[in-house]
Amino acid sequence: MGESAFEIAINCVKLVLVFLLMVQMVPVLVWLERRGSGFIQNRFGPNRVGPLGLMQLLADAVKFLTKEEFVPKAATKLLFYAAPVFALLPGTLAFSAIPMASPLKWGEHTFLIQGYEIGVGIVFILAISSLAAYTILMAGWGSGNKFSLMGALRASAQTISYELALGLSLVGVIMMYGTFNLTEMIHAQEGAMQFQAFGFTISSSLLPNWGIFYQPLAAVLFFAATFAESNRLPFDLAEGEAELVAGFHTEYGGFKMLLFFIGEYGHMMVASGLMATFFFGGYNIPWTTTEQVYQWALGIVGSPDWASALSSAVHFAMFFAKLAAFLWIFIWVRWTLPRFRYDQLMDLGWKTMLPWALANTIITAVVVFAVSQTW
Amino acid sequence: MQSIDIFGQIGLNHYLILSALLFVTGMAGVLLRRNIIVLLMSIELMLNAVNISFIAFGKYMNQLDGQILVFFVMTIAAAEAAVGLAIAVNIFKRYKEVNIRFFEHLKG
Amino acid sequence: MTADIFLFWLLASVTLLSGVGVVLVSNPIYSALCLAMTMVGVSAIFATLGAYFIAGVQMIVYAGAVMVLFVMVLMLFDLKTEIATFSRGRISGAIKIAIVGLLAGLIAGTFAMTTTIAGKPETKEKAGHAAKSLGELLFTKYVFGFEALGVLLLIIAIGVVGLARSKGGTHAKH
Amino acid sequence: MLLSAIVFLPLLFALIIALWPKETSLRHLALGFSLIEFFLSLSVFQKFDPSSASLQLVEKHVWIERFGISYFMGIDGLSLWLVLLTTFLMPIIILASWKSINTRIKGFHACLFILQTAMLGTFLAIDAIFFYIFWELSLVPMYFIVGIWGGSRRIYATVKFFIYTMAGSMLMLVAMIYMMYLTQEATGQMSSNLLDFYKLKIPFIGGQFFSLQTLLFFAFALAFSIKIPLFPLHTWLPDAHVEAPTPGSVVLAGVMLKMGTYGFLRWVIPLFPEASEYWAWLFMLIGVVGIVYGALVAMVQPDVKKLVAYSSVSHMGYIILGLFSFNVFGLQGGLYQMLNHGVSTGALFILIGMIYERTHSREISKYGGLAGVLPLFTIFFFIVTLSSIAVPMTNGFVGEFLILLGTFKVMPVFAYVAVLGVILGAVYMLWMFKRVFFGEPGPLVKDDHHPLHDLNFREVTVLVPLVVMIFWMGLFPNQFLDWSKASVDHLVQNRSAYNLTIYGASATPAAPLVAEPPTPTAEPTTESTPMPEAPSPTTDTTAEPGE
Amino acid sequence: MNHSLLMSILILSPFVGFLINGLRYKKHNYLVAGTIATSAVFISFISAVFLVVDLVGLPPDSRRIAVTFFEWIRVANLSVDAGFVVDQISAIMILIITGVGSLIHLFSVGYMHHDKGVAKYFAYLNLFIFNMLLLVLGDNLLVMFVGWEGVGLCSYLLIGFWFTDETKAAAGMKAFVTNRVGDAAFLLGMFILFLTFGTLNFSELNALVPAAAETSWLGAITLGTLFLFVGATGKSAQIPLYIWLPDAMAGPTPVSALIHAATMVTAGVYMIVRLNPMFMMAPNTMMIIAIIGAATAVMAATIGMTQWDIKKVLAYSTVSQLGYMFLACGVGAFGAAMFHLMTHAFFKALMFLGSGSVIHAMHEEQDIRKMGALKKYLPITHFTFLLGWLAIIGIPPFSGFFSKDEILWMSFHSPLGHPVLWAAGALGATLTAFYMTRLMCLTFWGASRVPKGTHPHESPITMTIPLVVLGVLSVIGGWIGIPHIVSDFLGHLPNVWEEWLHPMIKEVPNMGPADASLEWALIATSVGLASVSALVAYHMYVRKPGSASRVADAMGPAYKIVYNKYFIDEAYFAAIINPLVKGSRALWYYVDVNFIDKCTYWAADVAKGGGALIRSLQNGNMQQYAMYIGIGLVVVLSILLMR
Repeated sequence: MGESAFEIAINCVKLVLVFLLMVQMVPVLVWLERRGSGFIQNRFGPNRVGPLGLMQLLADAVKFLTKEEFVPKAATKLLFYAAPVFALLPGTLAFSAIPMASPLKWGEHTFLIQGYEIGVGIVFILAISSLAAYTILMAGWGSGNKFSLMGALRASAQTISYELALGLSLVGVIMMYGTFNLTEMIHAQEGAMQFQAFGFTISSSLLPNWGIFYQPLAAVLFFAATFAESNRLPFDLAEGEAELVAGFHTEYGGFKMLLFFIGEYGHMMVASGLMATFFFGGYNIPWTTTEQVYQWALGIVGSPDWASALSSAVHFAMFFAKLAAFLWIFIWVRWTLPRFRYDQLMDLGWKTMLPWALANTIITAVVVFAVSQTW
Repeated sequence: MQSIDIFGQIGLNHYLILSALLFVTGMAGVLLRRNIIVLLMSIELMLNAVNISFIAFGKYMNQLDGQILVFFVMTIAAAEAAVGLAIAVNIFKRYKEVNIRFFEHLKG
Repeated sequence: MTADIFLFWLLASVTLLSGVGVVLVSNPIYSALCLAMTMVGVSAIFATLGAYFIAGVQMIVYAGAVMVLFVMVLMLFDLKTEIATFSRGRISGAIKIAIVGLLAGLIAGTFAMTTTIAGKPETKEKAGHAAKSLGELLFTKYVFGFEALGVLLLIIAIGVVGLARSKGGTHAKH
Repeated sequence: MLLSAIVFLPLLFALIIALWPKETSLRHLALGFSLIEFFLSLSVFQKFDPSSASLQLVEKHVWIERFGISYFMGIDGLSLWLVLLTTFLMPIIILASWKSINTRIKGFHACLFILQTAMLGTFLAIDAIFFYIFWELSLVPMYFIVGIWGGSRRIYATVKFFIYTMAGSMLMLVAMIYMMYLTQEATGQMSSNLLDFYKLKIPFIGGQFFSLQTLLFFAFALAFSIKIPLFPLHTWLPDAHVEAPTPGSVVLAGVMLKMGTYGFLRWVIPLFPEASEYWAWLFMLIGVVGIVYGALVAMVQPDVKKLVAYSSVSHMGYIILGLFSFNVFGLQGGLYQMLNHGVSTGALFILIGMIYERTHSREISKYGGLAGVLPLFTIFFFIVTLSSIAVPMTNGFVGEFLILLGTFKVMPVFAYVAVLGVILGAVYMLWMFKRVFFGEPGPLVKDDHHPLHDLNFREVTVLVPLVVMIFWMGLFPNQFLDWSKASVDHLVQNRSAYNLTIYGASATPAAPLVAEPPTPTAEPTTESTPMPEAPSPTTDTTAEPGE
Repeated sequence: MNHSLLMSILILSPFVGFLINGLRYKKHNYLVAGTIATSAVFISFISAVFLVVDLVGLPPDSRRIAVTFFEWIRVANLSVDAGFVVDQISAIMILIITGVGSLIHLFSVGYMHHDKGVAKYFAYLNLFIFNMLLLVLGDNLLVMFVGWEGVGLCSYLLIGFWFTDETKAAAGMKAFVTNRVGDAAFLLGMFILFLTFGTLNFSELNALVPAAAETSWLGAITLGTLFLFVGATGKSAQIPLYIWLPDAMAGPTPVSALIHAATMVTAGVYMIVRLNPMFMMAPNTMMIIAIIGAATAVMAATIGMTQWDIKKVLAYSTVSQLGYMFLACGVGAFGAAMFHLMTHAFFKALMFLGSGSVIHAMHEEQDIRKMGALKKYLPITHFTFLLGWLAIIGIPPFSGFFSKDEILWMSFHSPLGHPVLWAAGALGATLTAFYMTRLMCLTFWGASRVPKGTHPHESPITMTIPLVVLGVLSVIGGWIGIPHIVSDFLGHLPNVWEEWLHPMIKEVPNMGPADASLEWALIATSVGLASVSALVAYHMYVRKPGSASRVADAMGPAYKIVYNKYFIDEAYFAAIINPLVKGSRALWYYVDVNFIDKCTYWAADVAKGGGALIRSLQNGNMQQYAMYIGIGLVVVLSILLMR
């Protein structure tokens, strides 16, 4: 947690900041989604309140907050209330573990631009996000509504199923980088493509040294699995309107509903962040290394402290760009692909993605081992 | 017997006692509860208690073997839970009953 | 009182309380959730003991998978508060409680009265490093157990599928 | 290699038969195999040296080194004829079951061959554990033979048989393991080798039952007594025989019972000389009681097969009587009687099987006047009956005479009682013969709808070798006795400190033993004195057993 | 000619006949089978004659032709050869066996020609001759025992020849089993002798006999010989094992003639004579033999007086005569025993064949009450039967007189004898005369009681020839052994018999000088008694036919007892056989099924019950199991901590 009271304080502040960042991203994303859907569906979307309908966010927030607190008679009150609160946790905790920029070195202090650094970052993130299933179950069962329960069961089954593919697709990445630590992974993706094989160093300036070039299959699988994890289209079986009204949050409204929203978008953000981190160089600017950016910043501001701050800011911007791109893909996909049937979903998870992920793992293991040998 | 600051100093014994208490709690569940699923859960609880011991010993004896064993225990626990739940589900589907005593009727 | 000590007492009490909750709460769903809480607590205890990887795995496997399964099953059964939480039988119940109590007393008493076996280790390994050496140990010294567990899991997977599948399978052709 | 081939070839045959695709040619194949096995076993004669008492054609390989368990086979005069009896009976059995076994032919023949391996292994194994494996293995096929192809109460019978035998074997196993432990104490290297067991000097205390040698002795003796079976332990035999199919009865009576007597000869008597001498009276008493009791009970049986089964009890009593007389007459007679019983009781069971195939009944009272309808069958049955009641010139007489002579020499009182068996044997066999073959034709015999057919060519072929053996063994017993003479002489003379050498390993010291002229006075006193055995009174010329 | 070849022919010729007839028993008719069988025995007879001629050519002290074919059994010091010896004793026997045997075979051709199984019959008969030859020729006890059992076996087969009749089959079995009792004793005797002397060879045994007589009852020789004698009582139908012989008459009559009169039943006598030095050294045994012999002679004769079956009368007569032979043996008159054996073979075979002829004529009728006055129908049979009658009642100079008188004299005179024995013998002779005369009267003389429809006729020539030959022998057979005093009286006729047998017979020690006048007196007494008794019988049955039944009525219960053969059969059944069968059933039912099996069931039940007890703990209540584990844990932990 840190060595001194100062660092602890900074870290606490950081955690709050990350949380706030996430929460504040949500209205923007909602707006983006609505506008984007309008764009995709060749209609306008919200455009009355404020410029480009931006004020719609505020209006929505007010509406959410002022809605009636409603508890169904059959509901289990404790769970009904607890569920949305817990819904916030996984996304937030996981997102906090993703490094968003190069560390800021100020004097003798080093500030990581992330909630906290964890040695076994991937494991931690997976662990935390796996808790999301509880939220859904608690909400579904606690509502005392059979549609909710059905939706919850579907959702949680889906989550658990795809967690396998998700985890397994990452094993290849982990093997390749040889670490659980996200920062080290990002570090490994600096600059242009360059890798060691059979004792030779192979490099290419055409491509950035991104993970996706080494693990394309893993990237595809991971990305697909995150869709399922976050219960978004085309995998939003849990809330298929035609069948289940609105799934586990049928009975929710108002502020509690908002919390679920935040949780879902938090998931999206975690997924996007991880995508960027694992396969697209994280906060790194393509073809450059952190050191290069730092040198460049040093050239501009002179002082190492400020140079570090500048490079962090640049990296942060880069990370956010990547994050936004993936978030947009999430939205894009939502409004372009149709929904799967539940059995197709399960088939895809268990019979397609899991075997491919396994194959990827094995192939990666063999290749990594073979490549590390020198003849 | 030397006097030890029980609260101010955390040692292996603390973890072990925690483990023991957790284990006994799980055992109480196994012994007393009627619901087969709660029983299974109590077993998980006991396994977890044991895991704490393993990790604590591993830590205090500076070995990783404890962690390996925890790894194994977890695998087996997961397997056991899966099988146990599958059986419970099957029986529940057929008899609508989760009472452990009801399972006696399955004996040959 | 340092953070470590505080953390231990905090986590220990959380774990123990939720553990007791598992046994005492009459609604099995609350029991399950209590257990999930216990799992998280245990995971945290692992983390305080430096076993980060195991802690993560504990979360993924127990809290994330096993307990979810439990909760799912319980919800599927839609079990509300039970009519009779505990098994019948006064005498056997008394014996059981006595056993539990005795055992707790015996074990805890024993540990309490013995002095610590080993002092705190000096070296503090890096978490990632620990995971690596864990892997090495797993694939060298414990490779047989590891493989055996793999086989066990395969068998279990097949067995559970066999048990759980309804007649004709999920895609029954009507 | 010869012995291994003899023992394990049937196993291979069983495998081939189990995999053989065509049911129709199965019997021919099995018959061919059994004949191959028989001729192979005949080749033992070529390599066997009858003048030597030592183990011959030895095969020894380390098997489980840590416990000193070895793959150890050898043959000597004691086991030679039993091996040949086994291989001789097998083609006959297969030919005899040609028509009577109609279901699961494949399994049946496979069982028979496995059984053959087990029995041969029992006779040839010289290592305790190795022996035990074969001993127990023999139960399994027999269990199935009785349990699958047997009569109406077959399950009861087969379970009874199995549990009875198993119960005894367990004690034997314990004793064997204890003896292995003793070898470790004595030599430092654990060994289950019988030759090492022979070298053990197990302390014996006369009056005490709970002394080491006595306990070990009884552990072994119980297992073998159940197998034989001796008087109070015999009740599994009638049931098993009655329920077993004909081939099963033949194997059971012909060979499997001999495993017990062979066990006494090979294991009990040489391993525990003092105890067996001290308790000889008990076993002779049991033998005598068995002779008389078996004969009496046989007399009143309503079922032919049961009658023959009880007659087996009686005959086995003779054998045990002979073995425990500890002189050349008794031992040679006992050994000879084993062969006789195998041939003649086997033939009796085959004959009963043949008539059972025709009438589907074994009830004596339903027969009568069979001699007029089936003359050929009657002739064969009569000849075999004569052998069974030990009429001179048949094989039975030689064995019985030698046994009674040997017994008389040691304990005349037992011989006086045992000759009652000679009388009663005639009574029950001839009474049965009279009731079945003579008199007015019974209800089964004069059944006009199903006229009985006399023996066909196959059945005559089955019986002729047996009848030939009956007379051959009766007229020229020397041709048989000579092969076992050296071994039996060796056993009698060195009983108190028995050892066996491996043929050719250290040939010189063993030779004078055999050459020594057998004089009656040179044999150890057979008075059952509880005194601990003094250094052997015989001139033990093998100063050091050959390593 | 080569002795071993001759011996082989002698022994094997009947065996070959047996094989030929036996293997083709369905094909041969009575003529073929009879020819084969008779010629087989006749060939034997010829070779026997050759052998005896050779034997006679040898010097008296080494008259012995021994042939050893192979070593039969050799175990340790037991070495038994398949060896055969022709000496003075066996020479007589082989001549009787093959001679009388061939005559009876010849007779059988006629007698059995109706029968379906005639080839089988001849096969058995040949087998019997073979076994009988083994018995008499064997040079050791074991080979003798082979023949001994073999003849018993053939006797069994031939008695039960008409096996469809239950009683006949039963009679065969009775014969075999009774013989077996004797055989068992014979075995014991053999064991004792072998273990005492280390050999079973006759000549060696006789040479090894100690010089001094054994006085103890439990001495080896006494016991051994006693057991052998028990064996002999079985084979030779003496008290207590004679019961089978009357029943044995169920067989074809020629069989009775051959086996149950002439040859087999004399085997016991032959055996004792063979071992006479041994028996001589066991005076106790000798005493027993004499007593048994005398008792049998008298008792059988009394029964014979009351029987109505022609063959039964002859059978009891045979038993009685065999008693005389044993009496002779018992008093040490082995020569006389052999002599009587031979003459008895002649006249009893003759009478049996004669009765066979009668039965044949009467169409299988055996009851003499339904006969009478057959003289005119069966002249040859009557005449030959008459000769036999005269011989058996001891009228000089018929053969029976000489042999019987020798026995009576010796039983009085020998140191081993006793006046009581003589008296018994004389009584027996008197009774013999009575019942034999009764038989003659009722069968051939007096009034005819033949039922209507029966037309007796004289037998064919194959049957009469043997009768005639035997009739002649019955007359002259005794002349070779004329007693000293008689021969002195007649002018020193040689006693060929005594000279011939002398080297083989051990003299009775301390034999006093013969008192001629006493001997004459005794002869006169016995002959006189016999004549009187014959006349009485003639009077009772021919002159006053009703008187016999009156006498019988007057005798009352005594007659009943005798008529029912002293209830011996019934006594045996009541005392031995029924208890044995009942006891066996009880053994089977109570010991085997209800005790031993119950014990095993009990053991199984204990295991099962224990299992059930423990099973009740395993009631499926998983939590209870867990509780047990917990209890165990607490206990173990407590124990660990307490220490």
